[in-house]
Amino acid sequence: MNLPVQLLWLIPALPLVAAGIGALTPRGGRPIAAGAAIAALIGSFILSCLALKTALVDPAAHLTANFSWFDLGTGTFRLGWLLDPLNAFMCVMVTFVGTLIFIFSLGYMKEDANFTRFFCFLSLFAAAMLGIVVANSLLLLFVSWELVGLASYLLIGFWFHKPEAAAAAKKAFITTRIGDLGLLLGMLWLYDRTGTLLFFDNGAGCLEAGALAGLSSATLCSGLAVSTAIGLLIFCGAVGKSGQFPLHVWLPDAMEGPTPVSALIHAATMVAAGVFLVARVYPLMSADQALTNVPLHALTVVAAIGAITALMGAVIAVAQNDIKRVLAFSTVSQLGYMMLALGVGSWVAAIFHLLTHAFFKALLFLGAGSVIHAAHHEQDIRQLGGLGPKLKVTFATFAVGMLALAGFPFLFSGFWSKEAILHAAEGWEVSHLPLIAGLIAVVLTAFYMTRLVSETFFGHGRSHASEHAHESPAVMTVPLAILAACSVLIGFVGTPAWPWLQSQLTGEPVHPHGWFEGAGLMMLSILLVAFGIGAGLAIYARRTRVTASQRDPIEAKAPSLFAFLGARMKLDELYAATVGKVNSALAVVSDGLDRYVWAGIVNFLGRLGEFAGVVYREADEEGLNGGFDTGSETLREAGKVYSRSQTGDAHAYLRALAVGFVVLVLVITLGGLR
Amino acid sequence: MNAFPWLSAIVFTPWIGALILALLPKLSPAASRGLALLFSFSTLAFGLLAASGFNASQAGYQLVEQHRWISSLNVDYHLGLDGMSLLLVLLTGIVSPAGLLASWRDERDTRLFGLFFLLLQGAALGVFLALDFFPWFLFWELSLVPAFFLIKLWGGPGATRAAYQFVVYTIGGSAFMLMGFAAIYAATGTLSFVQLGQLAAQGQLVAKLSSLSGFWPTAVFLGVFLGLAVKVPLFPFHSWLPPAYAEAPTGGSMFLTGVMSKMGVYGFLRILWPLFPTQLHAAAQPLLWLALGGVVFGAFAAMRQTDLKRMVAYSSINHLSYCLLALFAVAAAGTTNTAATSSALSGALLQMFNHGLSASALFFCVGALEARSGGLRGLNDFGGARTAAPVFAGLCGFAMFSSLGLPGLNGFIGEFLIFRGVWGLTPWAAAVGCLGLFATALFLLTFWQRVFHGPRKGAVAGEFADASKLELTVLVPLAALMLLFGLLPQLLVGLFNPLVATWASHLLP
Amino acid sequence: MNLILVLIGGLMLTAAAVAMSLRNIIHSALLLIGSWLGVSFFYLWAGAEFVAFAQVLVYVGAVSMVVLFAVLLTRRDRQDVVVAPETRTRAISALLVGGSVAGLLVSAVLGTPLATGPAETPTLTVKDLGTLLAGPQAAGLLIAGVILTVALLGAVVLAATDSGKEDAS
Amino acid sequence: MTTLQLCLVISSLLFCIGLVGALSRSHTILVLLGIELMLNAANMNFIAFWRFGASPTAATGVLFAIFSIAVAAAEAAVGLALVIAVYRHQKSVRLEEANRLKG
Repeated sequence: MNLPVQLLWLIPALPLVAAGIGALTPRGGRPIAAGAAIAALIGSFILSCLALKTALVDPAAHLTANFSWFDLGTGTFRLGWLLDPLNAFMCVMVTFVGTLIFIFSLGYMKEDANFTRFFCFLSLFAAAMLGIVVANSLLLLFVSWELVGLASYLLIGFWFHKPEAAAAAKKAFITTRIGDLGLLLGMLWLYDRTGTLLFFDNGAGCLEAGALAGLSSATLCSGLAVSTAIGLLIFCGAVGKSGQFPLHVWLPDAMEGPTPVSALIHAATMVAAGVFLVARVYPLMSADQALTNVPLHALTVVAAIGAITALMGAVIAVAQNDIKRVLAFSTVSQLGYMMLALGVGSWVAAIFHLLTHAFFKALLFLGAGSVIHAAHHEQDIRQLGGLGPKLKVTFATFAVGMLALAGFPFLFSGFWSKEAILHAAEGWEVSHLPLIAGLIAVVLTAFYMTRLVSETFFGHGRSHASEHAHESPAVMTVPLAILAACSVLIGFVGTPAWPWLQSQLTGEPVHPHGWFEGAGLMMLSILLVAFGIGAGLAIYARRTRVTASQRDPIEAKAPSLFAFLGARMKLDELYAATVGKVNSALAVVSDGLDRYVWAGIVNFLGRLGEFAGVVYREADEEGLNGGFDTGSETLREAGKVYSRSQTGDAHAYLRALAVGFVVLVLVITLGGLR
Repeated sequence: MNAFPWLSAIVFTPWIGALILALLPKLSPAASRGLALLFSFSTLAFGLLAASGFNASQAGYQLVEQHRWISSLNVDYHLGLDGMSLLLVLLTGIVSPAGLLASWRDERDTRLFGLFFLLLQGAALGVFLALDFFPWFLFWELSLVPAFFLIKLWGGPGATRAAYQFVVYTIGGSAFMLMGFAAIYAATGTLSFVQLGQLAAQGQLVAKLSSLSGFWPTAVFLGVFLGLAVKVPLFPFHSWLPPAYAEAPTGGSMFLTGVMSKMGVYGFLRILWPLFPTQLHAAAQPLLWLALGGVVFGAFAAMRQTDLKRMVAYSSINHLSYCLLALFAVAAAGTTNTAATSSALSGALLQMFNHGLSASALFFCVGALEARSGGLRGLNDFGGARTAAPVFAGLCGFAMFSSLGLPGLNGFIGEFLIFRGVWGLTPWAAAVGCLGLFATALFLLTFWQRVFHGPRKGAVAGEFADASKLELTVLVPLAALMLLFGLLPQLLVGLFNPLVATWASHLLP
Repeated sequence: MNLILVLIGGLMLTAAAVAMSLRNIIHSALLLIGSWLGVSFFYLWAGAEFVAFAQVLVYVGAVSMVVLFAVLLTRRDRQDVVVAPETRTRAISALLVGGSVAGLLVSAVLGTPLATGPAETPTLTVKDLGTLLAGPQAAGLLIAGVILTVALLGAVVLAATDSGKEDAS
Repeated sequence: MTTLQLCLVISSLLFCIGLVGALSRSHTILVLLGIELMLNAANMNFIAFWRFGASPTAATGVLFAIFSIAVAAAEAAVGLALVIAVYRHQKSVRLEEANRLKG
């Protein structure tokens, strides 16, 4: 059974309906809201599988269903759905991981008063995310993109009564919106140049050869190809959403949301949307590759940003003490990997890593959620410890996730996808710096994950919470087990020996290369992983922490560096001191201009009018604050002099009238004025 | 042509209501409220009837009523409906009853309030439908009187000053406009927008004005421009707006922002642009800067406000400046890019409608907060209101996100089309304008965070009721409309698209 | 012919001048009635009978009565109708101003060559006037009617004693 | 001196008597009466011009005089009502004391 592309909209529509149901369900209707959400997502999952089947019939084809949204002048504005292997895989991943996280949330959020609202928001998020995936129009993608931002805002701020959560939600929305403005501008430019925002439209779409040729042949005054500029603007959106340097600051704060949210949004799916976006518009991003006379290729920037992010995230993660923040920075780092892969030209590797990462990072976050749930909402790893024996299932699955993330060789999915990226980076002709950054990040990743696991699960409980921890219920552990299994298995669809995923994504057969091609790099990275894990075990597992207040071994060696990393390289402070200041300065200036200058000018003009006799007193009073005190005083004095002649004596008026008449007549007759 | 004078019915039914209220001085408050609401609803009913009889594929005026009025002055009573008018009539029909409902609980002289409100509504409708300057200007000026009294008598502590400021500025502006039209009449002998438009299209209007004296075309253009710019308001002629909006009663603020501010934009599109295309083209570059100033300064100034009503007022300046940005970009560029032009104009029209919905909903929400806190509406007087009133918070969120331009709600598509058009015509203006989008998000989210999130404090600490039935009656339909027009903009675009297409194709180079 | 005019004029002017200089208002008012009668004689002499009757009715009949009522209503005791003598400066300045205006007007009248029409008295019957007022001048008539009505109402409103205030004072 | 000029001189003198009265007297009623005299003088001019003017058939002067008398009546009524109102308020009929409109 296949899913025709015309019915593709059902995939996002089902969760959307569930969100509507959730919104209208009163607080008591927990089973209705949760049931609707989970059932809808399972339905979407089934449809996604059918869609994948449809897409794989001819992997090279882009199936589209376009429709008119509204009339625009003489034409119409069109939107559409798209089905190709890229988004079919994404759909399956999002719905599958999403379903498991929804189920996990049943247990995790059991006690929350706003349970129904939570599922409403989760469904809204899923709908928007699926909307991004199936859109065949950059505008539709942007719409869903912003709705994802909204859902993320609502979910991060789910415990909005906590000021930190409310602030984090706002920060996430604003930071991503900065990137989105770039995306918006890129979209406007693209639309203006190509006259369409449909990706594929039987040869007329903006990602098809005709449009791209026009875009890459035109250049700006700086010598940049137009396609490069548009690509970079669109990439801004991805930078914001995917937590890339320098807009990554919102992602760690987003951990204020409930843990399933962190798992779903800030690990598995939403942050991957940026990577998906770049992969989706990859023809546009790479349109300038053939040009040799341009100063900059769009993908070079992508690779650079990706490499910086991968390294930075890994470095900062080493010095974090909050279990979720470690994972958050590891997410930043892994997303950097994906961007790196896109930048060096292998979007397939990026998508492969995106898929595997979604599984094991969701696993890790849910595992962390299980730990937090068990330890009565204690998130500081210094306060935890010794949880291994108490939370057997959680520990086992968390370990699987950790090994996958660290890239433990052969068995785990993370290894294969990371190898694919490093392999692609090695093959990049422009520079080997991304490869070096990636390799350093490999060591660090292995190291900080080992540190995390050692601190959390080994040794002795260091607080009341960790000593009295108990295993989570089955509704939470079963999803963990499923995700763990997937984290292992999913890697095998894209090994160098059997690159099925790669060939399906590109739509052309990829020849498996032999074991020894690239084996040197593989050996190197295996060694690095081993070194990282070994170092982590040596430092943290051999002598486990005894008390919560004990200093971290690295902190003891290099306190200022550790503090600097712990404060996330002070980037937030930097932004507060620059962007924040500029913003508030602009606001002060605008307000001041408004209060004093504009009002002053208009009041001044108003006062000129008054002098001619228009509503004297009212406007005079209001002018006093205008900074034109002197002017108004003068005018007021003039008015007083004038008003002195208004004696109120009727005789005087009459006399003045008569004298005036005589004088006038005399002037006219004697003066000869006729 | 339909024999029944639909348009006169639209304009004068509210006035009949006002007359009835005036003639029944002994009417109880409840009855006068009900009566006012009934007559206020007539606009929506007649508007929908007119829309059902409206041939949307046609660009010209429909349901035209033309009668000789003052033959010695060559003045006609001339009403006509095109897509733009219909859009604004429907907007008036939606916002006015909502505005009346917003002041439903105000016990101060209910009968008089309804009376003034209906007068104001009828005058605004007259402005949107009149096709001859004489009746148009009458309606235009008549709208000031009830607005003045609504602000002065039912407003806050600073209302008297705000009301005088409002009236003095607007009358000051329209005096110049009247002067301009006097000159036009002296030169051409007609005041009909249609005939003047034809003259202008043939280039004869300017020629005739020049025959009076060389400086008249520019002087008249500036006069008319000033009258309209004060009304919109265009930065920097806006300084009357924040106090007026802030001091007016909630219903008055809703009407002022939802409908009256549209009168200015409507004037720009209906009068200034068709009559003075060359002058507007020549002046468009500096005007673009002014519109951008409104976009950016409005948003940033809103960020600094601690009074919620003032904040929404500044955001109105920001949103209306987008409309003018689109128009000025079109005027600056001429016909170079038809697709961008029609996009910008469609966007401006949509933005007018959408801003009317979302800004009046925001004012309603602020008014509801004010009612709960006993008159407080400072940014820092609240906290954690979402805990206390989740439904109310959700509906406010609708209004806020719509105003912020969230895709999927109505605000987005207008702004997108404006930016798309402006980008195609003058890219730098679109790039600068993005700053305004960013700042809007920033201050609206700050508002939301301070008032609704965090622990309960300030006015929310005590008893704080969730949305009442009355509030639901207003907010739920508004929210539903926001969602509807966000998802199906064709419902609105279909009304005016032929008009936009004609505009775009008939532009002077 | 001109002799009659001079007589009428002399009578009228004298009455007016004396009326304006008397200290007793009642006497002034009575003398003014004489002056107004003189004006109506002038109208009769000029052949405008209808205007003359109107002048008698309105001024001699109505306005003088109103004046007397006003005088009686605004005095506190019997002596109050005799007003205090005016200050010298005011009288002198009034005479100066009035005299200069008079000089100006008279010299202007005498110095201007005025076109004159036929010498015979034009015939204008009341019927002619009625036709004119009901026909071409109907608007004027209506407006005058409205003004009179409004003035009547206004006068009543102004002069009506507010019972509450009356008690207070 | 033609008859017309004589009429005009008489009316001018009447006007000036009224003016002097209005200017010199402080009793409000007398001021009003002075003004009435001035109005009468104007009416005399209308009639004089009608009678001796270029086109007596037009009857404009007569009509004007009639309207003027009507308006004068209205003026007298309102003026005297004002005098009474002011008197009630201030207990005085002296014009100098009714100067509340002083700026």
